[in-house]
Amino acid sequence: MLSLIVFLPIIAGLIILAVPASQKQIIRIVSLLAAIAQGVIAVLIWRHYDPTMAGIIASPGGSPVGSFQLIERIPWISLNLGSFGPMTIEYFIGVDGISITMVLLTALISIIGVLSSWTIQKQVKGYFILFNLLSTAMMGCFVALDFFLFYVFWEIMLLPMYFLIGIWGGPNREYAAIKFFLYTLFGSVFMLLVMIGLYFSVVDPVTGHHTFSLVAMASQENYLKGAILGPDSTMWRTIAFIVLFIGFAIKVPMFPFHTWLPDAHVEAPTPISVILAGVLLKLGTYGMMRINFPLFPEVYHAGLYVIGVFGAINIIYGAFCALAQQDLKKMVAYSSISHMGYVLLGLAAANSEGMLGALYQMFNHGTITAMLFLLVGVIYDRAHTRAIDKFGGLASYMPVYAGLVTVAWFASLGLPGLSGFISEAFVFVGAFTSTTTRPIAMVSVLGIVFGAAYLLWSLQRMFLGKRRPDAAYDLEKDAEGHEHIHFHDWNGKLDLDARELTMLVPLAVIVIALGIYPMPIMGMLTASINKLVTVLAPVAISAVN
Amino acid sequence: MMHSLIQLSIVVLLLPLLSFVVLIFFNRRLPRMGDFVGVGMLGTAFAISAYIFWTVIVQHYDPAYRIAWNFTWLDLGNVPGVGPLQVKMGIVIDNLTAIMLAMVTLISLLVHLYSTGYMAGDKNYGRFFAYLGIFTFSMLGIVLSDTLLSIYIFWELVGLSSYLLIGFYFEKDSAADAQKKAFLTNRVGDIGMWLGILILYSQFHTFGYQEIFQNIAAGKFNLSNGWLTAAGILLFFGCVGKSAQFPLHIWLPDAMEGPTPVSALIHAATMVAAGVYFVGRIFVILTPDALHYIAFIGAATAFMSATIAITQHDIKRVLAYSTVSQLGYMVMGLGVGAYSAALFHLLTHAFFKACLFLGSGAIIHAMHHEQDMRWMGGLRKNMPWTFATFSIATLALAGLPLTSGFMSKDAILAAALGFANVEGGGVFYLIPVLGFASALMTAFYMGRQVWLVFFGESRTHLKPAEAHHDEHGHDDAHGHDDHGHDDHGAHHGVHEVGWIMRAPLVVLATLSVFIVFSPDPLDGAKGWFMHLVPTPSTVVKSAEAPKTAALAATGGILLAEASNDAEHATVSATPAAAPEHGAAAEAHGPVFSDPRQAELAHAAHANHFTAIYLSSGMVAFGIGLALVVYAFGAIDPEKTAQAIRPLYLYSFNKWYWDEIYDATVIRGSMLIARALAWFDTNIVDGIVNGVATTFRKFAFLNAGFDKYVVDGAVNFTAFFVQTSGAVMRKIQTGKVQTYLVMVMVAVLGYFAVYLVQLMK
Amino acid sequence: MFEMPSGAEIQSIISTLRAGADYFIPELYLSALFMVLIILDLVLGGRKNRILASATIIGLLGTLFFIFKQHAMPDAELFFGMYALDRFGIFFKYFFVLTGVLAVVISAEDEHLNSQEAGMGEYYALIVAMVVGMMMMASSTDLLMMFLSMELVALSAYVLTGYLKREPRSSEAALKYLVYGAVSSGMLLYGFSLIYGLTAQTNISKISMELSQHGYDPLVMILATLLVMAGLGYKIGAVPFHFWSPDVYEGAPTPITAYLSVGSKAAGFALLMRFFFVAVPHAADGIEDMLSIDWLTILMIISAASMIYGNVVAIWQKNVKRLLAYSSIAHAGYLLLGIITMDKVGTQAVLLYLASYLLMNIGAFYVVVVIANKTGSENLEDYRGLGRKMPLAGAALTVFLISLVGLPPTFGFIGKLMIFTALIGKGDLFMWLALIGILTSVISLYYYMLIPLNMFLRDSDRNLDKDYRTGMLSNAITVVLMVLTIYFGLFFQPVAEYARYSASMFGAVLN
Amino acid sequence: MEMFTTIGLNHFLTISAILFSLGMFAVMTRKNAIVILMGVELILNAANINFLTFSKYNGGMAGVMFSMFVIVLAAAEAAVALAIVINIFKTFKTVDVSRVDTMKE
Repeated sequence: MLSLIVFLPIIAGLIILAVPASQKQIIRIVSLLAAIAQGVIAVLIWRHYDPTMAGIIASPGGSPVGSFQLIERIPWISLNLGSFGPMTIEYFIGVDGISITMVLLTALISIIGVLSSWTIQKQVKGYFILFNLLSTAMMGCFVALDFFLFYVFWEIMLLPMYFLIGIWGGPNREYAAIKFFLYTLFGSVFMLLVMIGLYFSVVDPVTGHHTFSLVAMASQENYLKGAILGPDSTMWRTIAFIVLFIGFAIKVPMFPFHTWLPDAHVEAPTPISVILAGVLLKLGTYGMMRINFPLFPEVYHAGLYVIGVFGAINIIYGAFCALAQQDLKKMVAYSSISHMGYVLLGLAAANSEGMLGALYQMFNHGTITAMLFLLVGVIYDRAHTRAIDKFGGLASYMPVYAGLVTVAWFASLGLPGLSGFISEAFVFVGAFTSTTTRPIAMVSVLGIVFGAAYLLWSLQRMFLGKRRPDAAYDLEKDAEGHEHIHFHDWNGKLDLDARELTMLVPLAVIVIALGIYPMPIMGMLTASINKLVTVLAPVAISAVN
Repeated sequence: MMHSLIQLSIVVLLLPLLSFVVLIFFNRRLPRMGDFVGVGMLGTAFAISAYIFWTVIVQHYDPAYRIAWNFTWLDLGNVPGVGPLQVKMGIVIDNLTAIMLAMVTLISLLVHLYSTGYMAGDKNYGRFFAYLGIFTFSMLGIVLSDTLLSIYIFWELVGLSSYLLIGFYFEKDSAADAQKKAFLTNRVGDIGMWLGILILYSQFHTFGYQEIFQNIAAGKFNLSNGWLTAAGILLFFGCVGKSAQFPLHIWLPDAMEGPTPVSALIHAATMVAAGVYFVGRIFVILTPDALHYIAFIGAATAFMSATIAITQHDIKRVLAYSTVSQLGYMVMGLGVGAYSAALFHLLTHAFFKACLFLGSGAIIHAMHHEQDMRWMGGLRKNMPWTFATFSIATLALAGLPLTSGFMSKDAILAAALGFANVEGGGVFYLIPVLGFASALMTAFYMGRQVWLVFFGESRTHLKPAEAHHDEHGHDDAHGHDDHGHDDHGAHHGVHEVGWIMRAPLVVLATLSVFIVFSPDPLDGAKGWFMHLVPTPSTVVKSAEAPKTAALAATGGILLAEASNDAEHATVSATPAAAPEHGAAAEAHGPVFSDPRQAELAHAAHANHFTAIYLSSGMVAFGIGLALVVYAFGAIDPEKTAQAIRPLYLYSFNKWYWDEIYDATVIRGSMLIARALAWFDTNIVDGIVNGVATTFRKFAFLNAGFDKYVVDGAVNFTAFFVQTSGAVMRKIQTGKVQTYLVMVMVAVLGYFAVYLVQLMK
Repeated sequence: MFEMPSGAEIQSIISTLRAGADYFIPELYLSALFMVLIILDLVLGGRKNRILASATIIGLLGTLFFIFKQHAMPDAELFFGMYALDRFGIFFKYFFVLTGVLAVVISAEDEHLNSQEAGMGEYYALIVAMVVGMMMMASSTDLLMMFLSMELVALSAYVLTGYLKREPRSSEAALKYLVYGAVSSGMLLYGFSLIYGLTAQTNISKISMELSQHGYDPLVMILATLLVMAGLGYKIGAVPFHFWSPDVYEGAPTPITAYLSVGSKAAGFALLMRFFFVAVPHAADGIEDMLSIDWLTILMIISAASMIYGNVVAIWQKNVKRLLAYSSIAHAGYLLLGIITMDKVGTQAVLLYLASYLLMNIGAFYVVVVIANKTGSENLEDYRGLGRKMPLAGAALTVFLISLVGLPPTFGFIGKLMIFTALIGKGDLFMWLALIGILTSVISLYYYMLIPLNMFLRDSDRNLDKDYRTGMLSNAITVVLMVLTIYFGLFFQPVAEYARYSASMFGAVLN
Repeated sequence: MEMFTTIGLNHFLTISAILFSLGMFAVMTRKNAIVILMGVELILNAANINFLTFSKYNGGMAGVMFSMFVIVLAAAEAAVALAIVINIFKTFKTVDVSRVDTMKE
């Protein structure tokens, strides 16, 4: 079932490979069908998921695969390395509370992505092949429970992204694409070394051999004393944690490793921005929760304060930068940085409230930012500009669009009743409850105001007031004196058309519904989060060492 | 099975939301843009809350009446270190809630009715009622909610609806600015409130009022007392934002950009009062220090905005500042411990201020959207009904005896005096002094307003063409509805508004009379309100109280309240109220276990009559002054203004708060924003690119390796060879050979190094 | 002073040679093929290039059968310790034959090469000769044999490099290669002579015995070591002995560039490993011995220098062949990492890496040839916008380059993985080398991606309306190479296991 | 005194060393490709001298064999080299290796 959801897109990609490039519509439909099938499976998984099973680690003495669900564990590679013992790599996938949400999110965003890719006209075939490859890689990252497998998916992600930005991107796309590629690769090559180091330091309690299984790595009693990353080699463990953290932080992206994001977003086509902000960023924090923290809990605890500070910097710094932007998309990009800061802060809280908030924020940010970028794309399609000052008074002429923008914008600034609020609230609750991060939390709340500031300001400049003199559209009066606007060389529907609505309305509904009653998602997290917090608790660590 | 009143209250809560949902989606499809939906829903809601009011207030008539119900909103499972943890949402119905419920639904209903006349013909007519709906929903939510989290949620939601309604005419930049300003200013306050909530949650892992109160009373608050004070003050910050207290008062006057009914409903009667209501809810956890802080803020606000109101020309602005000032009274009242007096003032103020705003709305409507009092006058003949109701409300606001306003304001002032006595510090006398001073000014500017608007002759023709702007052009905030400007001719076409707009005025005016609240026009404490909403005893152990006593008393309450179980509501009497029951007639408020509170209550009672005399005197003097200046023209306001121009300008420009904030906060943060953005693109990113370029440069060096370094090495080798022997004098080199030279250099170089090592 | 051997002795000598010949069949067979090709070239007339090419391919593939039969034979030392038959050698025999086949395939594809009037007979013959030489390099256990096989390879390579006689760059490359090669082999020979002087032995295992038993003068020994290293370093193209490779790779016919960059480099590594592991005495745990430490130090320096220099200089290249030349310098550095670990896993890693390098590098050069056939250029600028015209070539090239960077899911990633596994398996001893390795591989991404960047992201300023369709055969070959590169990136177990199986050489103790 | 009268191992080695250096020197400095090739010959012969010397002083025929092969091989190398040099002369109209530098960096 999981394998199906992971590899469906690639199958679609192969089918597309067979379709002649001229058959654009068929290609699109094939991808859409794959994405929808993915969505259906995701929903089925969600229905069958048992929220009481925590996952995270294999309970000592319990089953070797821990309380993960939908597990598929097939031996993949088994090499005899003589003195190093057999090198076993497994095709080992499964879900727990942390990954299930991300799987749902990925499925959702993939559908949205395909829909919003409908307008792509250039090299449709290549585009959708890469797109499907990308979505397989993302999905794979979230379900992989074998570090090797995870790494493979993680790296596979880079290349399609590079081309999707580089070929279908904006004017400065070359720079943005290679920057993204180099940046993320720089982060992940260290991961390779750490992965190998971990392999030599961890022993699977069942087979007694070294293993790449993240489940085995997550329980500290499986580490060999004297191994390079064994419990007693503090220095290397610290270094490993830091480089791993940087690797993930680049994806998040965390200040000061964030500068690839605005470029990438500004250049990327709308669907890719949606994927990038909606799913890829989550991989960073997901990696932290799945790999970085459980594998080096003691370092994590030593570093809580630093992580929190970086989270706060992200929140406020991102908000300020967003405040100064003239390009709407860039503003949204910086808002992503700011919002991922909440995730970091929540992770730094190291208690259930914070972690829960962080994970829930990951999901909500996915849906909300997807909405934001789609809405930016809508106006860009029509006006061919994203300069915030080139509009004004749009609310009078595009009421539906304005309405959805209002929903998205307010969701993004954390208005109660919309999903963003709950996650941010829990992040703060957690961060404040933990004495370590309390001062940081007290500073970070400023983000609430500045977040509201840049969002409301842009809202006002674009939608309220009257048409600006240098606006990107003409004002026309019809016979009975009603005013209408007309965008240059845009002859589609002025307000949102059916396709755009089918993308945006479901997201809006989700945002509102999860804002009113979050348990459908949150209920799946709590068990895993509580388990994770217990695993990371200092007592648990000291118990092992 | 939940209590029937709870079910009813839930219905009341949801009806306006339903109206919002229906109207926001379908208003264009419905006849009359569906205003009847809004009115109908509100009518029903009011009917139900009236029933609740009847049951709770009239039938039970019990100061300690309280039923609560809550449900698990979020289940966090078995949280490590805490145990099973749920986030609950709840509804509480006690006397205060019942009263607020009735008040909010009533005013909202009246405003709905009024708007059907006032907003008629607006192109977004339907949307207006939708917004009113969501506002009413959020407001009721605040009133009903039983936990800090839920109140915070609705708190933000009223913020949203206020944002939407202020910006109802969003085509106007001034409106767009105002709505943004309002939301952001409120957010600043909310930060404080949120932090306060966080402090409390971090200690008790719950948002519920009762659990928090119990835990604090049980001394489970592990942080220092300073933190508790901080929590109180921070929570109060929410009120500072919502209720437009100094220093966050700046948004309320601008909020008058909204349609006048909105000003009446949101920015006079209900939402702005929510702050006071919230402080009332958390009153028991406020430490004395926190209370002092609150008292001073309140007094300062009351005084400051009164001074500003004196010089404003815009009729709505005068009322807006008077609102701020009255809210200051309430906050001050809470600060000095006059809990029930403050809330009483909240209630009375709601009615007469709503009446005043709707009246001004009627005037503006009749004057074709003229809001500047300088160009009005003589309207009493044209609009008798409006005149009558408006004057009654004015008197109530000024606080003349026989009005509701008198009773409540007097109670607060008395408490203030008593407070000053008790605290016994010179500086504490500032509070009553400021209070009385603003009472005086209130009387004055209200007198001025009534005279300018209703008496004398029409001055419409005096209006200069460019009169939009005076000294600072701050009052270009004419409520341009869709109709746009009409000609500012004489009073042709100025006539009384229709019944649908007149009726609410009448109702509200009637509710501004003393008899509604108390049989004794001079003592509100004899009224039902102050009996049913007694000052609760604090749960904060103050130093001088013997620990055991405090514990016993509070413990008593707690046992009682602890028994308010989630599912079935119970009614219990606080030990404070019990001995009081029979002797409700001369209500000195309940006897307090906490000595400080008891002393305050006593002092307030002692100063009752002093306060009456003083305040009546002040009011009389104020109105008299107004008459002297404007009726008899004994003093020319213009000349006086010129005489004290700096003071005048200072007041006229609202103490320059907007300018100050603009210069500091707004510009400051924009500056930081630009700086950081620059930093981001040039420094942070620059470093990255820098690394890249250095690599490329390095690469260039290497790419030119053969060209430069190798040749250099060759030259070096040449030198080396020359010194070796004369035979090797002439050296000629070609590329491939220089490669070989390099190899030799490498080999020999390593060999040399090795030699050196070997020597060691 | 030397008395003539008696008849009995001669008999025994002859019988030994006869016996040895049974283990020497592949080499003999190929030598025969060499002759056959010359003759074929003489007897055939007209358009014979295709025939010669196919004959060569068939012949080379035929060798595989004989090599396969050698699996059954026990490890043995032939011709009085001149030559060894062991799994290590067999692996390289397969390797070189496949390299040769692919080189011939590319050559057959290269229109520029085939278009010249001079026949291709000697060309394919020389390729075969090089195969023989490289096989012998991989298996010879005696200084003399090593030298001779190296010269055989070198001489054939000189001629092949200059095969485009009318092409100035080709001739220049040949000259540089010749001069540089001759001198390097001279230095190597001088180093050998010193070693012979120190040990009175030419068989490497005997040398190792001598050195460990009777000791040696360290000063002379280091000189010998350095001279030998110079010779070997030139073969594997590692800094600072790499200077010939960029020029030669650029000037030589592209098929030969591919052949050299994979084949002779691999041969050099085979020889280096055998020499290092067998001739240089190791203590039990591998690192104690003085001499092996000297070697280790030198190798580490060379490796680090190669990784840094190769990758960093490549950034600036404008010619694809030259770019790949520098990248091959860098890859020499990565391969050396595997040798430095001096254990079985390291050796296995090197073999695996070489296998991946064979696929991806030959593949890359093949696509370069295919493109050059259409555009007649190997300059980066001329690749602009080709991605849309030649999607298959573009995709394949991208895959090969990604594999060269070492990103999953490609064979190249597995190579790097094994190398780093071997390194980190040694604990934190070689961590700094591992760090250099991964960081330089990040740099490498930049210049490798320049090619797809030009192909896909940029649009050509020239008009590309001529026909860019390529033949079925070449498409098929491209696809096969690409698919294999990815397939072995996901299911590398058989290759890796065979590499381990082959990681045992005669007279060396690898653990 | 004795070292001048009777010729010993070191003399041979010194000779070969000098020969080697001369060879390297020629290779590195001479312009003419032919001369460079002669330099290469010098290097090879230096090695040969070593082999023969050691073979004489250590016993065993290995060195002798080695040198013989080297001599043969040197001849083959010379043949190839001359062919290439001729080709260079055809294309570049010179045998000055320092002018043959169209490919660099």
